[in-house]
Amino acid sequence: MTIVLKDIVKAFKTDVVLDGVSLSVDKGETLVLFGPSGAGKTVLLRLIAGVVELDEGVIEIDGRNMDGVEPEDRGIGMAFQNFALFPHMDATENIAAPLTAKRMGQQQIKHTVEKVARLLKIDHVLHHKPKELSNGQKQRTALARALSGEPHILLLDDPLRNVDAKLRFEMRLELPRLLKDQEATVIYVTQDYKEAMALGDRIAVMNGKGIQQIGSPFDIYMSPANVEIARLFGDPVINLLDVTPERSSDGVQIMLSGQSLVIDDGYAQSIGQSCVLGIRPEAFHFVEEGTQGAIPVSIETEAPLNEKTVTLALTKNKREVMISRPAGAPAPSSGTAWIKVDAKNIHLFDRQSGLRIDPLKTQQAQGAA
Amino acid sequence: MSKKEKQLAEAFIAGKIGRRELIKGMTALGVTTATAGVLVNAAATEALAQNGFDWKKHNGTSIKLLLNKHPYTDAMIANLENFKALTGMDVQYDVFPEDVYFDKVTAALSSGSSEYDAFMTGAYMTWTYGPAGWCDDLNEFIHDADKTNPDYNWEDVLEGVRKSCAWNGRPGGALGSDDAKQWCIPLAYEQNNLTYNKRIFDANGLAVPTNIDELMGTAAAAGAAIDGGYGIGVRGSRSWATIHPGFLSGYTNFGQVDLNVGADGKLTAAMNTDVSKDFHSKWVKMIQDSGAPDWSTHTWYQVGTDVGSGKSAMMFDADILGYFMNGPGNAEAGNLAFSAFKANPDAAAPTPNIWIWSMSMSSFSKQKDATWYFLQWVTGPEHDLFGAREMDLVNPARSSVWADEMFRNKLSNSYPGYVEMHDVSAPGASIKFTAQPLFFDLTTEWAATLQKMVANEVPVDEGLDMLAESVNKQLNEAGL
Amino acid sequence: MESVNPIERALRGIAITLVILFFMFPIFWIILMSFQTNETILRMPPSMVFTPTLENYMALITGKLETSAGILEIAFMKNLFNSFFLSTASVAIGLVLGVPAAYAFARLKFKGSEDIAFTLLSFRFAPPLLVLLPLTIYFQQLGLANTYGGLIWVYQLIVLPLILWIVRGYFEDIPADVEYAYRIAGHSWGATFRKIALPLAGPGIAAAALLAFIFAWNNFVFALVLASADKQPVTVGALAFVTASGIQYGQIAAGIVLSIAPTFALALYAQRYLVEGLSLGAVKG
Amino acid sequence: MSDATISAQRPRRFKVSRRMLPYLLSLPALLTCIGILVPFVTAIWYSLQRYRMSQPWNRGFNWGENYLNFMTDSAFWNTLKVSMTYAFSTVALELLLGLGIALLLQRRNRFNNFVSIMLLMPLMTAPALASLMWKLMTNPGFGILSYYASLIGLEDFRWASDPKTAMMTVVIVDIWVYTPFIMILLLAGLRSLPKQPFEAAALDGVPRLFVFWRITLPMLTPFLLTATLFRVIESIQQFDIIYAMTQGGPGDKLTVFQVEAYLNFFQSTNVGRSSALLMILWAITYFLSNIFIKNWLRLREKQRGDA
Repeated sequence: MTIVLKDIVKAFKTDVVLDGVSLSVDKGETLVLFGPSGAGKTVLLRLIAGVVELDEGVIEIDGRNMDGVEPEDRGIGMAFQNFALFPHMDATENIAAPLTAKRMGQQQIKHTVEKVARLLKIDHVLHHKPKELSNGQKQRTALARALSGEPHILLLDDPLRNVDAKLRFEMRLELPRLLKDQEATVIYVTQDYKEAMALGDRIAVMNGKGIQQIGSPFDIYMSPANVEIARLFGDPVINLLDVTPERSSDGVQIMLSGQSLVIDDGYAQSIGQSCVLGIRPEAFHFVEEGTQGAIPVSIETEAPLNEKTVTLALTKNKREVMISRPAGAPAPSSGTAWIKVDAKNIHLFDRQSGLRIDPLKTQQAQGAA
Repeated sequence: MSKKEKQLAEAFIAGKIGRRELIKGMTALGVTTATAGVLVNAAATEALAQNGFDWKKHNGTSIKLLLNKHPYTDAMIANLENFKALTGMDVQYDVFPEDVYFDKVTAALSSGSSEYDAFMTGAYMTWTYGPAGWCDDLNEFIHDADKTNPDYNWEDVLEGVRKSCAWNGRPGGALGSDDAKQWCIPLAYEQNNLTYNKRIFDANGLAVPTNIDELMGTAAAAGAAIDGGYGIGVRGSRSWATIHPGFLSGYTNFGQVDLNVGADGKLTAAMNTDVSKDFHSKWVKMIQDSGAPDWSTHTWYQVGTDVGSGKSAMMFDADILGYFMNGPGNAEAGNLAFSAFKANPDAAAPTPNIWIWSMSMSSFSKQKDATWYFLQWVTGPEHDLFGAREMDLVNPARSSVWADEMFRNKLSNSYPGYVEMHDVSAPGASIKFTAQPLFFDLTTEWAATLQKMVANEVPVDEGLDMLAESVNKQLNEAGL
Repeated sequence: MESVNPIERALRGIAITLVILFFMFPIFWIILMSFQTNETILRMPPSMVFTPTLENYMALITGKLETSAGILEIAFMKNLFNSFFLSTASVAIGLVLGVPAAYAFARLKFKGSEDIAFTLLSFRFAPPLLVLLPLTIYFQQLGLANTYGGLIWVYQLIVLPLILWIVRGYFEDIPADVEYAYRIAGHSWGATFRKIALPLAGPGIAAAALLAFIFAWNNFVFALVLASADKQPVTVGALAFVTASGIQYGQIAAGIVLSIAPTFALALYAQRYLVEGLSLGAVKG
Repeated sequence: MSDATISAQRPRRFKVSRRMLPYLLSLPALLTCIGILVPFVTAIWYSLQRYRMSQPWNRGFNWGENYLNFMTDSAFWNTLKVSMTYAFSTVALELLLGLGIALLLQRRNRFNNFVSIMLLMPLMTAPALASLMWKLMTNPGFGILSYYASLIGLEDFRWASDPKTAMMTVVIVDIWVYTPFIMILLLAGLRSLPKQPFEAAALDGVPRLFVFWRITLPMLTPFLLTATLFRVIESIQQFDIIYAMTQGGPGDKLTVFQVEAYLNFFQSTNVGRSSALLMILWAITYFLSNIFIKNWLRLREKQRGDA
């Protein structure tokens, strides 16, 4: 089942939430809608589900215009962020809802429910009402309900948002396999970039009424379309420093704490302009004092974060930078240290517009301006 | 009825046996007194059936009545089987409590409902119903020999009562004038006189008052004598009903009227004369000194209940209320006595204003001829006599019934002085109001003014001047 | 809210006693009165000591009222039946009409929905007499005068806005997602309404129905103006004890007791809906 | 959405039903009420006429004259004053009392639940019958309240019969009948409030009076508004209690709108004045209810927004 959205516009009263959103999802693909809250992800999902009406635009599922097609006729399974379990039905009845709609026989319903419940490890609480379920169990019940009807399209609205960290971690591992097994086209909404990276075949980043970037997790991480996206992906957050590229004898350079960092010639377009330099914490690495181009920083504090360790340090100009390294890698833990960055691993953004400056697309960008 | 019962009843009608024998005989047959009365009347009805009138003309027709909950209604219902037997007609009825009865009548008639063919009413109400086109002039029936049975004897109905039910529809037009329309026919009527508690009077050496000043004095003395009670009961609720009984009877006795009718037919208020002010002052003072503490909510039934339970020493209200309160079930049963009353020491005779429960025919009835059969029967001499003798149809509206010895004896035995009181005041008894369409507005306002006077919210003279001014304004606005 | 302070406890106790006294005493007194004859009722000073009699209730139930003037027929039981029938039927129809409409206003925001909802509610604000008086004429013309059907229709004036207003609040409090979830699972709008919205708003509907029943039962003026004697409810019927031969205080009291009893029994039976059910957020948990 | 996209695809049926559904659902209720609206229009028409049923020959349009007459009609101003006094004193007292009782019974326990149900009894008593009860109790002859009043030295306390105490008496009856209504609404409201703010306040040792004013009361506002709305409207249209107690007397002390209009219609058969009075009453209630409902809806939206 493919899903195609064309020029979707949706406003609530005067508040425009989606303004000209277009998107297509291929059969069997998992597309993650990623973005901060209020970006319209949930609304978009509901438009596809048919429970909210479009103002303008077209939604097609498998080439069929969904205009006027009721939610129950769209062949969709959906899991809600707040679970939206039926409070007066027990878990079995909740999970069976898509099956009763298909007028399946009692035996078959029972069988299917149990199968899905086992898969999601909730077969021991099937007779509990939602009130009696833990958050994790509720989440799994909601997921089971979305899956039980074996829909061709699965809409998952941040299903892990309201569960604790441990469970979220587990589910992040489990879900991709589960979704693959379903062979369904999946749209998955999340605010968690790791979830997005882990689950998405592609990620659509939504922010401010529309989609800002669509691409594979790798693309998004490596070439964020703007400062915002760069900030949203990555933990710890990308280091952002105000810079103005200048011409140097070797081409284009940026001055960092008095040290010159020579960058790609493609950035020549930005010489003299106010830019934001983005350096991911892992792009920094500690070097010996006196290394060519090394920047002195004073180390403030250090925090181990599972598989990596993050150091917070201050530059000469009292700007904070974060440096991350694989856990266990040796590094100075106090005093002054020296760090260096590989010029290939930097991102440069226009300070005014926040847009990424792509060294490979110089001509086009200039042409557009 | 069994053959034996029938024979007894027929013998009684024919005058072969007396009432005592009849009741003895009936009791021997296991029949109660009230039932005996119905049986007797069945015999009387049979006599009626043979007077040559085509009683069966409307055989099979069904009519429906709207009735007020009242002993008169009970009498009517008790005798209904005889009417059905006589005519072969069926009679349905709705009975409503008096608190809401007239509102119900207004609701039914103003909507043009043909549900009810005839209804009970007072004469005052027909001043609205007649001009509004809700009830018919019954003269057309009364004087049509084809429609009315020969024994009906219209002239037998007491003249004052009969004429009080007839009005030509002109505001201020005299009741019972030659061009008057008979909007309703009396069932029975009430005169307003004194009912007093003889036990209390005797115990305290009180004499029966004979004028308004004595009334005030006696009421005060009696009030002081009764522990937790009061001297005199009169009505006081914010309603026309407060004006029409004792109050208006006394007021009229001083030669006062409610409205003046000018030569041009224009009506003007007449209640702010000096004589009226004097009477009002006395009346108000009497209530303040010795009336019921909650006088301003008193309608007839509080007035009656209180005298019946010994809470008050007397009342100046409907005589039949005294009659009922003297009956069994009341604490003071048998202790009440009756006296005609003239408020004005200089007046020749009492001038009781009267209330007349009567029957009207709905203009919306679809079977007026059949309805008239019922009306002439229920207001006819036989039913009147039955009601008077056997039920509580006091005071009957027919002179022939008042002449009936059995009725007079029944009254005199149980209610000494009642017949005498009636005979004294009956000649002066009639409706004392000026017939006009604003009757209820003006009397309600009058009652409200009395309430204010009693509560000392306004002095009597000032109150009456204001009332007169307001009445004139309303009359003027209504084009009267 | 934990009050340990003994003075406060005492004050609360006194307050609650006073409240109970004020609200319960009249009922208590009227019940006592219903077991007395006129004679003992009219005693002064009033006394609580008397020989109870069932006379008043017997008279009401058998419909035979013994007075000095003989036996009077009273139709109290018929009145009671009328009250019961009119209230029940009105509420039933009110629910059938009102609940779907309440759902539409709550869930399916549509053009003019607020205006229509307000209009419906504003019927509750029309003075009853304003509508009632002209209505007598129309009922006459339509042949609805003095029919149960006509009365039940007019009773909607009391019942419908109340149901709409309360039930609407309940529907609004059901998370929309719960209903969406059911629809997406493949169920039609109708099934969702039946299987999700109705059960979840159940307590609210019960509370609204109960309140509507009470208001219908307590109505006085509609039937008074529009119906003939055989359709009158107890509120009008109780006035019938005032007769020319005296007020039957004991019977009035018994009549009042009998007329409160059914609504009260209903309230007792459905109490959890009344107290818990009226809380507008009950379904959120 | 453009027409082209609709007609290009299959299910037009759904489109129609989805748009029509809410109308279809609310239509029966609306029609039922509109049927009752017809007489309302008739009443407007009547109110513009000189129309007294006992003088059919005088009937005719006088347009606004019935209304204009009110300007100089002291009886009308009295009616307005009495109605307002009655409405505001009953609602204010009932709110205070109802809130007080609800707070007393707030905790869920067997005793409180029992008491709250028992307190509903007056609400189950038809106002017309309740008035009858109170009339019996305040009867100066054998009424228990009159007796108690005399015991505390009020020998001659006349309750509804005395112009000075008539208003107080009917207000007491109204309070007796309707306070339970407010109590039950507020009790339901109190018990449905979220517990966290209160627990937090208790932990922080916030004074209880402060908690009441700053947390309880604001959160209870929607319930207070609903209760007030229904009560204000009913109380300004009071009929049953006053009519049964005093028929508007003593004097004109209690001639509230509906009583005055009722008497105008049924006793004076003055349909024109009666209708005009009721129209004014309707305008007042419409105005008041508008204020309440607008506020209520706004509050509701706000709370929803917060949630």
